[in-house]
Order: sequence, then structure tokens, then C-alpha cells
Amino acid sequence: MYRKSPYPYWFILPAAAVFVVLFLVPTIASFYFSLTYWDPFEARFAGVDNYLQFFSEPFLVRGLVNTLVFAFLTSGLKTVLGLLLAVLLTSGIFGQGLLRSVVFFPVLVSTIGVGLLFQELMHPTEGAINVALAAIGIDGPGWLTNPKLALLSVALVDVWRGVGLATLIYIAGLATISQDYYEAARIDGATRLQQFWRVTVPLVRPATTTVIILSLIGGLRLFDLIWAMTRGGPGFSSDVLASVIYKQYQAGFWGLSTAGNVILFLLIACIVAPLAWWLNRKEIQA
Amino acid sequence: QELTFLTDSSADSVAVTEALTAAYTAAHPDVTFSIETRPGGSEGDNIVKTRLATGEMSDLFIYNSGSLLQALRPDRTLLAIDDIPNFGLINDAFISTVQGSEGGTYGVPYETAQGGGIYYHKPTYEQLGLEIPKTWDAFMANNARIAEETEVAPIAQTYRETWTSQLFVLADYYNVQSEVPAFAEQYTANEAKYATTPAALRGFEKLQEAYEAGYFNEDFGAANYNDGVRMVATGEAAHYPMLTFAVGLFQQNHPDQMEDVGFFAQPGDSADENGLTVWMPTSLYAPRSTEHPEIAKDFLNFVASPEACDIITDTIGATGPYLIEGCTLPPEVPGMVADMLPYFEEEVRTAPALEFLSPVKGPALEQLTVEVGSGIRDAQSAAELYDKDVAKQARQLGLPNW
Amino acid sequence: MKRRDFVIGVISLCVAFFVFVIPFIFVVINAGKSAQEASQLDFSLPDRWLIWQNLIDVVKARDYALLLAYFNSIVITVGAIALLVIFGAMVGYVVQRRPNRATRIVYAVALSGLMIPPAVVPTIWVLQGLGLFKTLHGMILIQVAYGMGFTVLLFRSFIATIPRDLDEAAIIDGAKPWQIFFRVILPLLKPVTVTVIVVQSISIFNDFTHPLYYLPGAENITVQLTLYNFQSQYVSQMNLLFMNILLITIPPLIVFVFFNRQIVAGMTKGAVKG
Amino acid sequence: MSRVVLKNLKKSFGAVDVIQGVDLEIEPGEFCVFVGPSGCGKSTLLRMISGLEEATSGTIGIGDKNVTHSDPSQRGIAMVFQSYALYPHLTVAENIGFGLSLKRMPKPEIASRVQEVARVLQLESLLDRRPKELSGGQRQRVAIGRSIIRNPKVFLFDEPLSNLDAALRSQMRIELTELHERLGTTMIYVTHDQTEAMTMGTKIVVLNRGKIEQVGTPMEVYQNPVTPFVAGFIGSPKMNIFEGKLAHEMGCSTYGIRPEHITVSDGAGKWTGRIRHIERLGADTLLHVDVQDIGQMVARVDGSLDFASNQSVNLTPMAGKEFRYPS
Amino acid sequence: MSRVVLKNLKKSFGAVDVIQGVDLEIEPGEFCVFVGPSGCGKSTLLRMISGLEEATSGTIGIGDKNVTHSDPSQRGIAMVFQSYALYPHLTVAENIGFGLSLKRMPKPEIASRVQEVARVLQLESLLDRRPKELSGGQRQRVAIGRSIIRNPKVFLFDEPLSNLDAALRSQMRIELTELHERLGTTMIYVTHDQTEAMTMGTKIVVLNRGKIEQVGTPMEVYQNPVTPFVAGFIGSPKMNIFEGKLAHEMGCSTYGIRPEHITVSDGAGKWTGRIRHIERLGADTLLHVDVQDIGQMVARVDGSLDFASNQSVNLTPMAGKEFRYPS
Ligand SMILES: Nc1ncnc2c1ncn2[C@@H]1O[C@H](COP(=O)(O)OP(=O)(O)OP(=O)(O)O)[C@@H](O)[C@H]1O
Ligand SMILES: Nc1ncnc2c1ncn2[C@@H]1O[C@H](COP(=O)(O)OP(=O)(O)OP(=O)(O)O)[C@@H](O)[C@H]1O
Ligand SMILES: [Mg+2]
Ligand SMILES: [Mg+2]
Repeated sequence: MYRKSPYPYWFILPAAAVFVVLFLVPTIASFYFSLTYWDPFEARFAGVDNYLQFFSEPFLVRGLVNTLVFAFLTSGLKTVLGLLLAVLLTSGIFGQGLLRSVVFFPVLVSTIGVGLLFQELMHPTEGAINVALAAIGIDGPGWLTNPKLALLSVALVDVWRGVGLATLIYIAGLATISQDYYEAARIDGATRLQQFWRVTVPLVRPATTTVIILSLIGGLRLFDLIWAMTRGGPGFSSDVLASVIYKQYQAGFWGLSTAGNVILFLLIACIVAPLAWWLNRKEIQA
Repeated sequence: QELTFLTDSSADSVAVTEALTAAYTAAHPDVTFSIETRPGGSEGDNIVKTRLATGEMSDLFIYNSGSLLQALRPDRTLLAIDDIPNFGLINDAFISTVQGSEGGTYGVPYETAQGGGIYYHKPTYEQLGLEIPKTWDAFMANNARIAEETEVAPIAQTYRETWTSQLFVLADYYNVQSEVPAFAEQYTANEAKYATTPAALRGFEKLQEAYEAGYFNEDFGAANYNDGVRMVATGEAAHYPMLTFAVGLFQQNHPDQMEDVGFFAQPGDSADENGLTVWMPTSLYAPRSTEHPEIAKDFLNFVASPEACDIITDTIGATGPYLIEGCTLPPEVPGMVADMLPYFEEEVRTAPALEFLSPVKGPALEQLTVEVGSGIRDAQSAAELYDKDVAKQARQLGLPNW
Repeated sequence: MKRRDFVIGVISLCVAFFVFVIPFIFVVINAGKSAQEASQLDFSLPDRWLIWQNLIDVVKARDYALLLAYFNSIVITVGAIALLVIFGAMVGYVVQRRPNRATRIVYAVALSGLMIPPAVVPTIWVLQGLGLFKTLHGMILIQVAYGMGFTVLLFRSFIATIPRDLDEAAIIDGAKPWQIFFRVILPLLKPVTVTVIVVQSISIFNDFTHPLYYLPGAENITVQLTLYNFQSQYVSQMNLLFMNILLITIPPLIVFVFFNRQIVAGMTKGAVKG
Repeated sequence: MSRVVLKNLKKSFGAVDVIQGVDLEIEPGEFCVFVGPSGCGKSTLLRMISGLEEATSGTIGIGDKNVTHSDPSQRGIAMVFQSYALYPHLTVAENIGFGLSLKRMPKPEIASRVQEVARVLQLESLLDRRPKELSGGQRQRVAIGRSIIRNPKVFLFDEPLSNLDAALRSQMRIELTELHERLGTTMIYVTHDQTEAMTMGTKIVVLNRGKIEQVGTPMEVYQNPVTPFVAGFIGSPKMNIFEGKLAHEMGCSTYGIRPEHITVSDGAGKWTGRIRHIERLGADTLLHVDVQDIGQMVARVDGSLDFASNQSVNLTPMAGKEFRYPS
Repeated sequence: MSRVVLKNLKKSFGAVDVIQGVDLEIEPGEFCVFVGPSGCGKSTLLRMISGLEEATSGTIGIGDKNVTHSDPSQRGIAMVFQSYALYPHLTVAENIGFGLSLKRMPKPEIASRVQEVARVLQLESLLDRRPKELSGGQRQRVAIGRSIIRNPKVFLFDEPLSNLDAALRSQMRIELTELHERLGTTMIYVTHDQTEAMTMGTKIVVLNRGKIEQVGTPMEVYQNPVTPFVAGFIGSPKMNIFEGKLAHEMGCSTYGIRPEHITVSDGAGKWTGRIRHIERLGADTLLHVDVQDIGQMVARVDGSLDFASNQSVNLTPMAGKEFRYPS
């Protein structure tokens, strides 16, 4: 006797069918395979050996630290730079439209392209960056070859590539802040800096949450750019979890690699879920 | 019929594949080929494995022989070719590297055999009056003089492509074997280790010594294989440890400097035991899943013929000895190839690389050698880590005693 | 415009020029060089501009593989985007309009797609079982599955800004559920749809890992894989490589230029919950 | 033009009983106004009649049919929302014809019916605009047009004027009443504005906390509010209502007197107080007077009279206009 | 408590002259209301006084200072926005203390001043809440609190009540007037609601299209509107205004008579018409009468009188209450 809802569940079906069949089923299957010695041709049950092995990987700790450093560094920089750029690009300066496009442009280029490009630009002796630095008398470092710098360099390139999207989200966020707040602050005598810290930053918070969460997930999962630029090298110095996992996969240790995937997922979930919860809670309070 | 053919994307492989298939089509007009390329390196390995495992392999594909082949489970996935007419022409040593554990043979050599050793810049040697070194110490002494008396980098290293960093270790295997002849067996059985076998450890140590002496080119971290070849061809560097398939690249990029470059085996600690570590050629295989097994085999048979060798020579030039009986090299080969041939003339002066003797090979070797070569890690600890790395592979393969 | 805004604008343009534009100039310059010159990889202008020559070489390489790749990539991108938009909007709609335990779970599962790295080999098995392996439609569906999380996220928060009154007015007008959705809601999603189109089409078009696995075969080549035509372990033709990068950046650029002005509007309500 | 009958209608959201048993008959052709404070359940009741909200128990009859469980579109009702809920992506003509186009009526026929409705509502020149390009009053008329075209038996309005400014609101009040006179359809109109309730309805239903307090014509409700709640709610300015001491003196538990029913004089009076605040409205003036021991009392006097703040005045209730409620 | 003096103030946005030369003196302690139809430039004028908008020409003086080019924060003004512009992420206390904390005043001092303001505005119990958790009236008071704490010489209000519902609006009207009495500060108040203008201001400035139409006390403006615009704008219900034939007969080009100044009788009268529509407001009733040859006229009669639609009535203007404007 109950009438049908105007929002029927079958609307979910088409998407769910694709998602479940092509994503969920394989993912769940892979949880099983993470418990096996698995290669293209067979899967022998291994219990938790893969997990033990993964944790005893000599470079895992390094990879883990790198992953966290990379994710927090890039997401932090994207957040800060994105906000600053967005504020700049909504302040009515000359060439604003052009600047917005220019900042977003790197988002359009494929990772491989970006990787190749920066491998060349960051070449220690012939790369444009160091040539330019040399011109002003600075002896540029080996951006990608110095083990202390490699991860940092990739992170910078990732920021370069991704800051456009963050800026865009922030521009959208700033557009939702009523001018009244700024006028009220001006009447209260707030300087530009105070307006930024005390009005813009708190009120643009929903955008901040989006940027942080998206870029953090992206950073924790990031693989393609690292692979295109350093393949985790030199040595293992810029290895992150995703590249460690991929290397196991490449080497044919599929079970091990899948175990790594599960671990990576748990890591992401453990970092992102509480963070998202915390950020959203603060937002609701606000 | 159209057969699909998966080759790696290097210009040489593609050129050879195009030439061979064209020749075959000329003889059998009803058979055509669709050539598909894949990336090289372990990325390519993976694609091959995945496609084999999922039954989606092309009708013909080229792939390594030796330990990497074992990971393909050849007995289950590949077409045995013991019955092709030209089987008898194939070199025995090669056959042992393309056999499965159940004795079937699956591949035919697609190129020439390779030596792993050191290219050197002849004009620099002449200018300083240096001799071809027969021992590691002599090699280092040469380097010392080069470093002192010229602007030239004594040794070119190219870690942008990490696989090039392994040469000092891998090409040292002749020396390992001559000191510990049973190393491969013991190694497979988990009885010998790199870290605990001084002879094996030497490879890592040599790399470390070279780094510590500061003999590498300045941009070794960012230079790539192309750069390495260029450096030794143009005299920017005096030495470049590499496999002999580099000949093709010398020919393409530096045809005018061909005769400026020579080649010698990586020297050991004793002048008496001087020989070359040999890499078996890449091979051509057909998967079991092919719908055209007869044509595929016939094509394999064709590739295992002297006629095919000539086509290869015509296409990319001579880069080393062929492993098919009856194949000959043209009378005029580049000097660096000529430098390699004497080693093959005496049985005792060559030894296959370890990967052709043991299925155990760790995936992290190239990163470890990059670390040693960049001074991030010392030889001992790299060897220890490599031993651990290798264990994964052994366990994955289910080898006994691991 | 105040003078200060002008000065800041000019300074910013200069900085942006160095940070964001110079790298592309580098690409363009090298795309116009000969192979020899390009292997030097510097900023010097080419002796002779070979843009046209290189362009022809790139297009012709491997039997016009690039054109085929364009075709494939565009089919995949357009197909996947169409499905993503419709399916994603439908999910976002029901999840937002009918908040209960079931839809919350649906939403959480969709979001998990953002976090869990895909499992390649089982996916291939599934695709094979469905006869979708090595097919463009299979690839389209894969991209749909992988892009669903972000799409649902955006749509859901945007739909929250559309008053329910509209649905109810349509109900009273006698609209069936699918009529409400397709005739009332979907047209109103335009701003966020633009955002989804731009963000997802760029990521799908630029994707190279997944086609590598799920779409093998020379006839299935996609644009990102054409980069392998000019970059191999052994020989690199940097000039052609950069020309290729240039060429495959054009479609995303067109999408961006086309939608540039509208992207922010969708973000405003979609990603930021305005 | 149909009768609407609600029998013991109840609605709960979870544990909250929002409508607690409503019985009501609305005669055909009546203009019935639901009025009450915010949150009292007016919208909920209206939405139950429209079918957008399912009744928890009780029945709803429209015309001769029991529609308690019918689909909204089957009930013969039309609804105008507070937000108007115009489809922003459609033109005025498409908005009005939307319901018909859902039924796959041929385009020319839709067009002619839209044209007719537009004529009635004087929207002809606006048919190609989009809602964004309309003023508030025009939007309102489009929303009504969308309803009229369905030829509904009952019109439902949920605070249709609350988004308009004062001037437009009073104009639209008249337009709506005239529309009702012209169409003669039963109308149910929700508002919390008591001016609207008084001026528009032929019947007022005063709701409070999910229950009906009083049903009657506007004048009945104004003149004879049956409960203190109604007394306080209907009438502007608000009736002065007192409990406690004053009520006690008056022999009841709640005593009420409207500001317009208090005479103010310098001379003798029932209560004496000081003017605390004066609101001059032009024609009238409201005096807020602090009366000792009783509290604040508002009296309405003619705008031409002169009073000053803090002035002491005497107040007297008009006889027969007082309200006394027992507890 | 300061004088505000505007001299020949002009403002253009691009080619549009929004304020076209305003001269105005506001005495210390006055409650000055800017009123006018939407878009007439009230907000712009207020924002020019606040310094949020730069004057195109002319001067602004506050107290003894010429502040035409001063920063908003230097002018000694405080402003309450229509949206209140409360910071959603700050508590009530933090909102009120925001301006002080910008000046790096020590926390205890801020707290004590906030406490004091909160006491004045009865916000003490709400200090820890966030704006979301407040009702409309409470938010309004917080917005005022944020202004008061600055000890401004002049308060500026831009339609502070327009987001509130009717009941709250009338309550807040009184609160604001009382606040003005208590503080005695000069206040400038923008509204388009003429009830607010009438009841709150000590001085009304009627604006139209960027120009001042009339300045005066509410009663002056109500009783002696100097232009037809003011006549039509001030007063509720609106004055009946006629041009053309009737005006001509009356010897002027515009003739006006307020609804409350028309006597309605069955007997003889100046004009005869039919009642087209009746609005019963309770105490009063508005009759919309169609008068032949003249048009519609609204008359206000006592609520207790009985009229019926279509009834024929005679209307007579009260002597001395008519307005005649030459062209
Ligand atoms: N979907 C719902 N779920 C839970 N409670 C609801 C829901 N809809 C309404 N309510 C509650 O029911 C009560 C009546 O709501 P309703 O919207 O009918 O009030 P109203 O009289 O229309 O008020 P207003 O004048 O503010 O529109 C309110 O207390 C409200 O909080
Ligand atoms: N920044 C601006 N740029 C251009 N025109 C503007 C700007 N601000 C206001 N105007 C124009 O100036 C005129 C006066 O605007 P203002 O906001 O002062 O009106 P208002 O009297 O406050 O109206 P309301 O009662 O609707 O608030 C309007 O026609 C408006 O369109
Ligand atoms: Mg309601
Ligand atoms: Mg305004």
C-alpha cells in the first residue's frame, strides 16, 4: 500500500553494476589473493606471509616515511599555494583571466609528459633550471639525482602540476564568501592581512577541507609521477608505498603486491577518514 | 591469416621484427603480421606475464631467456618447438636457457649473443699509451691516469636508466665462476650468498671502489643510456660498462666514431683468468593459446635459419655471434664486435651470466647498484640486501630449501 | 582598475610566465628541432624550425598510429564521460534525496573507490569473463568504475543545493521518477556537469596505466601510449617525443578553453558545498 | 470545485507527532486559510492533502474520492510553493506546459492551452522568458499558471507571498482573491501572516501545535476568538493579553483587550499608566503604556492626536469588546 | 554623538549617476531614516558615509572632521548589515569582540567590554553560541553588539530588519528605538519599509532616484508631503493619487487623498462608486471602490461597519486633508 518513492533505488543500479563488477569484485578477490603466493600462473596459499614479508621489506619503512612526507608536503603546499593564488586571482588584478588559465594549464598535460619534461629541466648539468641558476651564480643541485632531494623535487613538480586544481577549488570557495564579511571587517579596521587570516581563512574552510582531503588521498596514492620521474630512485630514496607495491607487482610478486595494496588502503583510510571526520566536524561547528 | 606479434619498442627490435616478418610474408603471401609494441624493462615483463596468464598473448612474442623465462611457466604457457626442422641448428648452451623444468624447449634466438664488459675510447687509450687491462687493478690504474692527465671522465655511468647500473656486478660473473665454479648451483639451493662469498661480493665492491675514486661522469645520476654511449664514442668518457647490444646504438647515433670505441671483458683479480660474461639473446616464443600454432612454429623455424641471421645483419648490422649453426658474420664487423669475438673462440673464456644458470634473480638489484654507485650504500650491505631480495623470488617460485 | 592591481597583475604574469609557461616553451622549442639538436635538450632555438616536418613524422609514425590513438582515446573519453555523468548524477541524486542507511552505505562504498587502488589482474579476469577485455567498451566501463567516486561526490553535494520543491512540483505535475530526473534535475546540473567533464575527461584522456593493462593490442593504442613510439630504452627521438606531447595535449586544452568560464560555478556548489 | 474532507488525520515524523488528529471539512469553492505560528504543522497538513507527505493515519477525501493513498498527480490538486519552484531551465511557456508535456499531449494543443492561461494571468508578453528574468510577482503568476492549466479541483498554496516585498504583497493579495472569485475553485492557503488570513479567506483554520484551535470566517475569528491562543494570534496589532492579577480581578484566568478597543484619555479611566513608547503610523498611533502592577498595554489612537513619551494617561476598555477565558 | 554633514555628494558607477548631489545635515543624536524605493541609492549613500564606497565628488563630515577620504575604521562609525555579516566560525563573544581583538587589545579587557555590551543587549546567556544557533532577533542584537563595542559616534544600519518575520520585526523596531534613546548616539537607518521609517525616525529623508525628495520629521512628511512621490510613498495604506481629469477638476495636476481621510456613506457624497473588493483587517476595513471616470479609490473604514462587495457607496474627502500638486 505504500506508494513508491520518487527517488527509486534502481537509479543506483547502472552505476552500481559497473562499479561492483569492475571494481568491487576484483578488489575483494584481491584481498584473498593477498594471502597467496600469486603470480600470473598460479596462487599458492601463503597465509599472512605476504604481510610479514611486506613489513620486513628493508625499504618499506623508507617508503612509508616517504609516502607520508610526500603526501603531507604536497597537500600542504597545494593548500597554502592554492589559497594564496586563489586570493590573488580573485582580487581583480590585471590579467586575472589569463593567469587563471595559465595556472590551470599544467593540469591538462599528461603525467608522462610532465615527467619527461621535468627530467630534462632538472638535469643536474644541462637542465634549464640549473643553467638558469648558474647564470646567477648558484650551483644548482642534482634535483633528481641527489638522494636527499629527489623526493622533494618530485613533490615540487607534483605541486606545480596540481596547484591549478586546488586554486580552482579555492576560487570557487572564495566566491561563496559574502562581501559583507570583508566590509564589516574593514569597518572594524582590519588590515588586508587581518582580513586574510581572520575572515578569508576561516570562511573558506569547506574548500580547504576539499583540497586537503583530495590532495592527501592523491598524494598517498601517487604513483605515476614518481614513476615517470625517478622510478623511486636514486636507489630507493624516492620510493613511496605505491611504487614499492608496483615494483613487487612488476617483479611478479603479485600476492605480495596485493598485500601492499591492502596495507596502502588501510593507511589511507586510517589517515583520511579521521581527518575528514575532524575537518567536517569543525566545519559543522563553524 | 594474420598473426599478431608483440615486440618491445626499441628501434632495433622493431626493425628486426619488421624485416623478418616482411621476409616471411614474401615467402608465404597468405600470412601477414600485425606488430604491436610494448615498453621494455620490467614494465614490459609484466605485460607479457599478464597477457600470457590471461590467455591474451599475441601469436608471437619476444622475451628474455634465462631466469626471467622461468617466471612465465613455459611448460604450461608456451608452445614447445623441439620438433621444428631447424632445431638442431640451435646452440646447445642457448637451448638450456629456454627450456622449462620439464625439458621442453620453447624459444629460438632472436638476435646475437651478447657480452657484458667495458667499452673504452681508443683515442684516449692511445693518447695516454694505456694497455687493455687484464686485472681490476690495472683497470683502476688506467682510470687513475685518465683522471689525472685528462679532462675525460674515466667511467661513464648512466643511472637515469637504472638497469645500466648493474653491469659491474652482472658482468663480473665470469670472475665469480672461475673462483667458485659451483656458485650458481649453491646459490639456487640457498647455500651460497652474495654477501658471504667474497668472489661474488667483488662485483659490488668494484662498483663501490669506482665511485669512491670519483671516476664517474659528473651527471651520472641523470645521464641515460644514450648519453653513456655518446660519452664513450666521443671521448667524454673513457669507459662505459655495457652489454654488446649497444653496438646498434653506436651505429645509429655515432656512425663516424665506430672505430674509436673498443671493448674488453670486465677484468677479474687475476690476469690469468680473463674472460667474458655472456648474455644469451632475447628469444622468440609462441604461446600455447595461439590459434595458428603451425604457422607460428614455421615462423620460429624460419627465424632459426641462417637466412634469418642474414636478414638481421642486413637490418641492424652485426652485434655479436649468432647462436644458430651456419650463421656467419660479415667479414667486416665493427671493431668493438671484433674485440668480443676472440672470447667466444675459446670455451673457457666465456661464462653465461648468472641469470642463465639460476632462476633466482632479485628485482631490486638495479636500485641497489644505483645506491652503491651513488655512494648511498656500501657494497657489503647492498649484497646483504640483495640476498634478502632474492629470497622473495625463490619463495615465489616455490624453490626447495628457501 | 587601480594602479596597484595593475602592478601586481604584471608581476604575477611575469612570475607565472617563468613558472608555468617557460616549461611549455621548452617543449615547443624542442618539438621544432631536429633529432640531433633535440638530444641536447636546451633552450637554444633550433637552427631550422622543423615543426611541420616533425608533426608529419609523428602523425605518420607506425602507420598513423597517432590518428588511431586519437580516435580510440576520444571514443573512450567521450563514452566514459557520458556514462559517468548520467550514472553518477543518478547515484548522487538518490543518495542525496533519500538519506538513509542504505544510501549512506552506497555513498561510502563509492567514496572507497577514491581510496582503494584497483586490482589489475582480477579485473582482467572479470573483463575476459564478460568478453570485454581488449575492447573499447570494456575500457569505457573501467574508466566509469574508476571515476565514479569523485563524480558521485561532486554531484551529491551539488544536488543538495537544488531545492526539493522542484521535485515536488514535478511530482504534482505527474512526472514519473525518471521524468523528474531527466527533465528537471539533470538539466539543472549543468555547472557541476561541466566540472565533472573537465576534470574527468582530462584524467581519462591522460590515463596511461589502465589502457596499458586493459586495452592491449596495436589497434587499441591510446594517445598516452603513443609516447612509447618515441621513447624506448635504447633510442630516443626527443624532438618527436616533445611534438607528440604537444599534440596529445591539444584535446584537453580544447576542453579546457571551451569550458573554462563555467568550471568554477560547478565547483562552487559541488566541491565546496557553497 | 470540490469538497475536501479530512478525518482524524495524523502525522508523525519518527517519535514526533506533528499533526495530532485533524478533522476538517472544506466546502466546494471555499477559500480556506490555514494560519498559525511557525512550526505548527501548516505545511505538513497541506502536503498531506497534496499527497507529498503520506498520512500516518486518518483519511483524506477530495470530491467524492478517498485519496488518502493516491499519487499526488491523481488527486486533482495543484500546488503553488513558497519558492514557486519554477523550473529554472524552462521558459515561462514551458514551465506552464510542463505537466501537459509529461502526458505527451501534442505540442500545438499544449501551446494553445498555455496561451489561454497566459491570457488569464496577463503573462502573454513573458512567455519566452526564463524565471530568472521575472520579477517576484510575475514569478508568482507563472506558478499559478502552472497550477491553473491542470484544471485542478483544489488549489493548494504554501505561503506564496512570503518572498515578496510589502507593496507587492498587498497587491498580490488582491489579485489572488480576485482569481478565486473568477475561478470559483476550492483553495487552501497556508500563511503565518494574519493580515493575509484575515483579508483573503472565506474560512480561517487556526492551527497550533498540530491541532486545530478554531475554524470560522475571518470576522468570527476576530470577533470571537474561542481560545486565548487565537485571541493573541489573530489581529494586528496584537491583542493585550493578561493572566495573573488583572485576569483574576476580571474573574477569569486570561483577560484580553485589543489595542483598538481601548480608549485613551487624560481624564478618568480604568487604568493609569505612563507612555513608554509611541509608534506613529500616520493615520493611527500606537501607544505603549506601562500600567502599574499590570504590565505593558498597547492602545491604538487616532494619528492626529498628540501624545508625548512619559506622559501619564488613563486607559479604559470598551464595553463588550473584552475577552475573558476561564482556565 | 556627532553631527553628520553631507555636501553636494555625488556617486557614479561608470556612466550611471547613482547619487546625484545630496546635501544633508544630521544633528547629533538624531535617528535619521533614509527611505525610498528599491534601487534609489539608499545603500549607496549609507556606504559612502561609512567609507566602504568612495565619493565621486562632494564632502562628508562627521563630527568636526572632514572624513571624505578617511578609512572606514577611522570615521568613528559602526555599521549593521542587512545580512548581519556575523562570522559563522566565531562565537557570539568573539563576534562582538572581533574589532577589539584586531587592535590587539588584551584578552581580559576585551572580555570585560564584551560582557558589558552583552549585558546591555541581554545577550549574556548566548555568549558561547555560534550565529547558526541564534534566532533572527538574537543575531540582530549580536550585530548591534558588535557595533556598540566600538563606541561609535554614528551608527549606520542597512535594512537591519528585512530578514525578520513580521512579529519579530515589530518587536525589534521598538528595541532599536529604545536603544537609540538609551545611547543617544546619532543613527542613520536605511529602509524601504515606510512603517519603519514612520515609527523609528526622528528625521526622515525620502530618496528617489539618487536625489532627496524631502527631509522632515515623520509627521511632517506624513502630513505635508511636498511632492507627489513622497505623498504616494509615505503612508499605509497608500494615498489615492490621481492625475488627469479629477486633478484637473481640482485645479491641479496631481491630486491626492489618503484612504483614512475619505468618509464613506450610503447617503450623499462627492464621488459615487461600487465596492469592488473588501479587505477586512479586523479593526479596520479597506474598501476598494471603483469610481466612475476616475478609477479605483481605497477608503479605510472602521472594522465594525458592514459593507458588501458590489455595493454602491458614496465617498467624500475630508476637508483640509487633500493634497494638490501643481505640475
Ligand atoms: N521531514 C520532517 N522530518 C521531521 N520533522 C519534520 C519534517 N517536516 C516537518 N517537521 C517538523 O514538523 C513540524 C511542523 O512543520 P511544518 O513545516 O508543517 O510547519 P509550518 O507550520 O509550515 O511552519 P512554517 O510557518 O515555519 O512553514 C515542525 O516542528 C518541523 O520541525
Ligand atoms: N557596484 C555597483 N556598480 C554599479 N551599479 C551599482 C553598484 N551598486 C549599486 N548600483 C546601482 O546603484 C543604484 C542604487 O543602488 P542601492 O543599492 O544604493 O539601492 P538601494 O536604495 O539600497 O536599493 P534596495 O532597497 O534594493 O537595497 C541601483 O540602481 C544599483 O543597480
Ligand atoms: Mg511551512
Ligand atoms: Mg540597499
